[in-house]
Amino acid sequence: MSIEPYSTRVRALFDTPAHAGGLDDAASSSIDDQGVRIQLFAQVEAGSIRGLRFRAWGCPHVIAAAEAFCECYEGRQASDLSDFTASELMQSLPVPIEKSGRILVIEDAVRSLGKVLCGTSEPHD
Amino acid sequence: MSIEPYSTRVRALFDTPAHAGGLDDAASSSIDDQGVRIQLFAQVEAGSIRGLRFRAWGCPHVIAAAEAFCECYEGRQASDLSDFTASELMQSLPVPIEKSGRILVIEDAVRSLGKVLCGTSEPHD
Amino acid sequence: MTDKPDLIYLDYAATTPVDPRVVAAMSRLLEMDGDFANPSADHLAGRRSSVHVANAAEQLAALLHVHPDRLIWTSGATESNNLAIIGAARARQHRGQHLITMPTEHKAVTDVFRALERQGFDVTWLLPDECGALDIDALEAAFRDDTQLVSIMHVNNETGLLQDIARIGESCRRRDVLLHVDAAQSVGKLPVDLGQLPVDLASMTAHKMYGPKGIGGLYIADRPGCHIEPLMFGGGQQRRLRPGTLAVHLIAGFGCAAEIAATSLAEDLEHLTTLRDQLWAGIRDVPGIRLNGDIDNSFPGILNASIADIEGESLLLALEPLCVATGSACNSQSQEPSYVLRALGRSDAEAQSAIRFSLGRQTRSEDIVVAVRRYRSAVSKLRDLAPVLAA
Amino acid sequence: MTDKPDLIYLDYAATTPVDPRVVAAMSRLLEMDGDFANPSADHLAGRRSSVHVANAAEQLAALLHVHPDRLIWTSGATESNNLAIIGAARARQHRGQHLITMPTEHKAVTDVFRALERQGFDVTWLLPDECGALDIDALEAAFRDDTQLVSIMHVNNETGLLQDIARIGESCRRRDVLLHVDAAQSVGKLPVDLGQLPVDLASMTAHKMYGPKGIGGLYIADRPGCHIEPLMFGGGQQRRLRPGTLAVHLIAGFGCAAEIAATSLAEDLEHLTTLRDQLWAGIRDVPGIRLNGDIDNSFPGILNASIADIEGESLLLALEPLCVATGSACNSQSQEPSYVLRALGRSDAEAQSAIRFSLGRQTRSEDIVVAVRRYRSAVSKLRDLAPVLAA
Ligand SMILES: Cc1ncc(COP(=O)(O)O)c(C=O)c1O
Ligand SMILES: Cc1ncc(COP(=O)(O)O)c(C=O)c1O
Repeated sequence: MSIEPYSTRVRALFDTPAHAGGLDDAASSSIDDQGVRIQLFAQVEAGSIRGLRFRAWGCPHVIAAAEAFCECYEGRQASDLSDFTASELMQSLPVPIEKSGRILVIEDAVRSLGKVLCGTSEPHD
Repeated sequence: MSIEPYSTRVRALFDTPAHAGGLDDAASSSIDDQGVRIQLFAQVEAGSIRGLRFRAWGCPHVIAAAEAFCECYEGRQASDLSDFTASELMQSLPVPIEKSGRILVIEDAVRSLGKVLCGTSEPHD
Repeated sequence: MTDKPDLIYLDYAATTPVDPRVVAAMSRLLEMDGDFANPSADHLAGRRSSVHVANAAEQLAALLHVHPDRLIWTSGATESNNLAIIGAARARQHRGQHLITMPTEHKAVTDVFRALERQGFDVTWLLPDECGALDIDALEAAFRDDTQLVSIMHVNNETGLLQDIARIGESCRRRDVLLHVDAAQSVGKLPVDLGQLPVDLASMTAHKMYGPKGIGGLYIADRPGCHIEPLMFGGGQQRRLRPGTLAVHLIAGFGCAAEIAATSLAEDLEHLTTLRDQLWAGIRDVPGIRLNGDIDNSFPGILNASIADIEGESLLLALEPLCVATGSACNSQSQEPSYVLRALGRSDAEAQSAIRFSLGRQTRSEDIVVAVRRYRSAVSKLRDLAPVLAA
Repeated sequence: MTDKPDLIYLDYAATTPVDPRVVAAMSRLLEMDGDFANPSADHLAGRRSSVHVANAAEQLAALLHVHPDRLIWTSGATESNNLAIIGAARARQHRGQHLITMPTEHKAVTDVFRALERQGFDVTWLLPDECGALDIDALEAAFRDDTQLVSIMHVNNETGLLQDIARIGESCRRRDVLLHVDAAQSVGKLPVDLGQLPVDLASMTAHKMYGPKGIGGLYIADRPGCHIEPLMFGGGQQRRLRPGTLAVHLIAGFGCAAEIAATSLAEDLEHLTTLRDQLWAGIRDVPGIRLNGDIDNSFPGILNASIADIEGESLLLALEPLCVATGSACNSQSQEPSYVLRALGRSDAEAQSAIRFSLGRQTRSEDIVVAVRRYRSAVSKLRDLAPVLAA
């Protein structure tokens, strides 16, 4: 029986989501699925992500995960976004296994943002 | 719900039955019925009961009732014995109603003692 | 887990803290120097224990205006409900197998009726109006020749809504149908005069009225046809209706809680009404808020409101350190939206955003101030976080 | 009822006083400043409560050498017995309806089997030998193709007799029959290693092991075919097997009592054996006395002896201030001679004169000295009072 449903990290990210909000003149992606709504905004300069913001509607793990993603990828290369996987957030926050579906929605939003930024079309493999 | 099954008087009579025991050269009666065994002994002088004793096997109410009977009738006229009724003991001790049968056994023993003392035969009425 | 940084407990409908006087009464009945013995035992110590049981029955009976012999001790309202409903259904099944209840009852009623359905009983589920109230005409229309039992709760545990037990009971009596009332949320909190009300069976529990958990009561009216079969078998305790060693300290605790309730009920109600009104005044203008229930026909200790476009779990976390419920405490471990609110016609989204504030004797006006502030800020925080509906 | 002039409590088999450490553990879980909240609630206070429930399950599981998930909380051994026996009989009735038990079980077992007989189950009642033990060959002979459940108690509550649960369980396992053990009188008092014993269901209760009344446990082995149906329906608590708000303080009290038992069991047993031997040495030469049970194969906390030609109720009163039992506490309010002793072949007279001395942690050698003196003087007083058999 897991008595405390939220780790200290999840609580902190949920309480003060420093990257919450929108960004003007930014690339963005947005997904509404599985009762979760996610919007991501990125400003990129010379291939590097200068600003990363999110808006989210969902349970505390979704909000914390979106914040954690922004915290982690702000300042990195836009091309790194394709490395992002939901499972790294699932483990580091952590997120309980029954909520994986919701975190995959974030993964989708990140992928879609990556594509917008890199201007690539869906790879067909 | 009667919480205390024995009145103070029943307890006292049971604890120190001053009239317990036998008597030599005495009239006696004895009854064994309904799981109760009673023996009564009486020494009578000039129609008056000088000594009254009992032996009993039974529940505390039976023992207390036998003692109460002896206490009450010692010193009285032998002819008074015919006045004795179980119901006076039932009320004065008191004895719970479901035990009336046992006290009636004492009544029978007293009647039978009375008959022995007065030499009368069973009245036919 | 000893430090509790300013938790604000607003979940009195789930369970209440035990009144210190109740704690004191119980603590004398536990150890060697107290009356801990088995009250069925034929010795001095046992008889001393049994005095406490008899006293407690008097205390609870006085609160309910009934004879102490009409009360059975159980382990709580769940057991009382099961015993009353299954017990009466079985005792009367030779007469008929039709039963009536509502989908807005507590799980400890609805799940019992579902079990009876599986056993071949025929249950009519009467739908509530959008506040949760029973339409008496619908009840009248539902009666059949083989109807044996109606079960309707007094105060709804999620919304606080009050049913009109007197009228429901009159309808039942006219047809010689038994009425069971789950009074877990009303006994000790509202006047419940079972000497007057046409109620045959009533369930109650100590832990919702400042008594201990693990002890409940079932009232069984002294009327022809009002019989139940036991659920459990064992020693001859409680006229064979509910065997098991009587839990003297819990029974005494329940009795003490009942006595306290009898004297403080009016004052408690006034206190709760003031606080509830303060709370509702503080949040009713939040955009998108919607009251669940009917504030004019409710036990004032419960206020339940849904809020548009807010995710319930995040709302609950954002409300900390308020301790409030999203659904009935008894089924909150499941993540399903409240079936009670769904039955009142709320959408899944409305139901899952519902917050039940439930207030009690120890709730202070300052707590309500904090609750209002927290609620408003949680809602605006989550709204700020949410995507602007563009997609 | 506060002054207790030198009562000597020798009725530990009926119920025990609560250990002061258990009282302390419980008292922290009652009031506003303690963890009183509903452990199913989704808020901070609820989660704090749930920690105590989880801890208690660990404590009881450690005493029994099982996984905490295998334990269900009930209101006592009566409920555990009912849930186990009715629950298993119903869950397996499609396979067969034959059940086996003994007439010397506690009423909370025999009355359950009688109820199942009325519902169409077929029960074989195996007779004990004159000490109360089950003959394993008789058990072997009683098995049928449709046998589903055997219920045999570990320690008999009237005589202290120990059944050979290991051998009984092996026989059951060979035939894929479930074994339920009423361990109300053994858990916490004798080593009960449910990790090793071939037992499928075991009932226990806190109030026989220095815990509070009103809380019991049921162990359910994790084996194919070992399933039970619930007796009660309600919130989803305890995997739907036993609904109702968890009584946090009672559960924590039971857990604490289990932890204390685990550490003091060996010492307790030595203490009880010494006292029991002292008692028996002091009264065994009273003319007409006869031990009920088997002193060499017993839990030492119980000594039961009949005495020729003495009326039981008078004996009990003459023994005051000793608090002892004439039959099982659970049925002592009826005046019938013990059915357990009758099943061992005792006459009505022998059965009704039987006294059960049951000793516990707080019994002292001085108490035994008084008990011996009282017993001897009560017997001789009543013999002196009795008519000389002349008539
Ligand atoms: C209306 C209602 N009925 C029954 C119950 C169950 O009560 P208990 O927890 O005492 O079994 C509750 C509370 O949980 C309730 O609110
Ligand atoms: C062997 C046995 N089983 C069951 C019980 C019933 O236990 P409880 O009082 O906890 O229901 C008792 C004691 O009363 C007992 O001695």
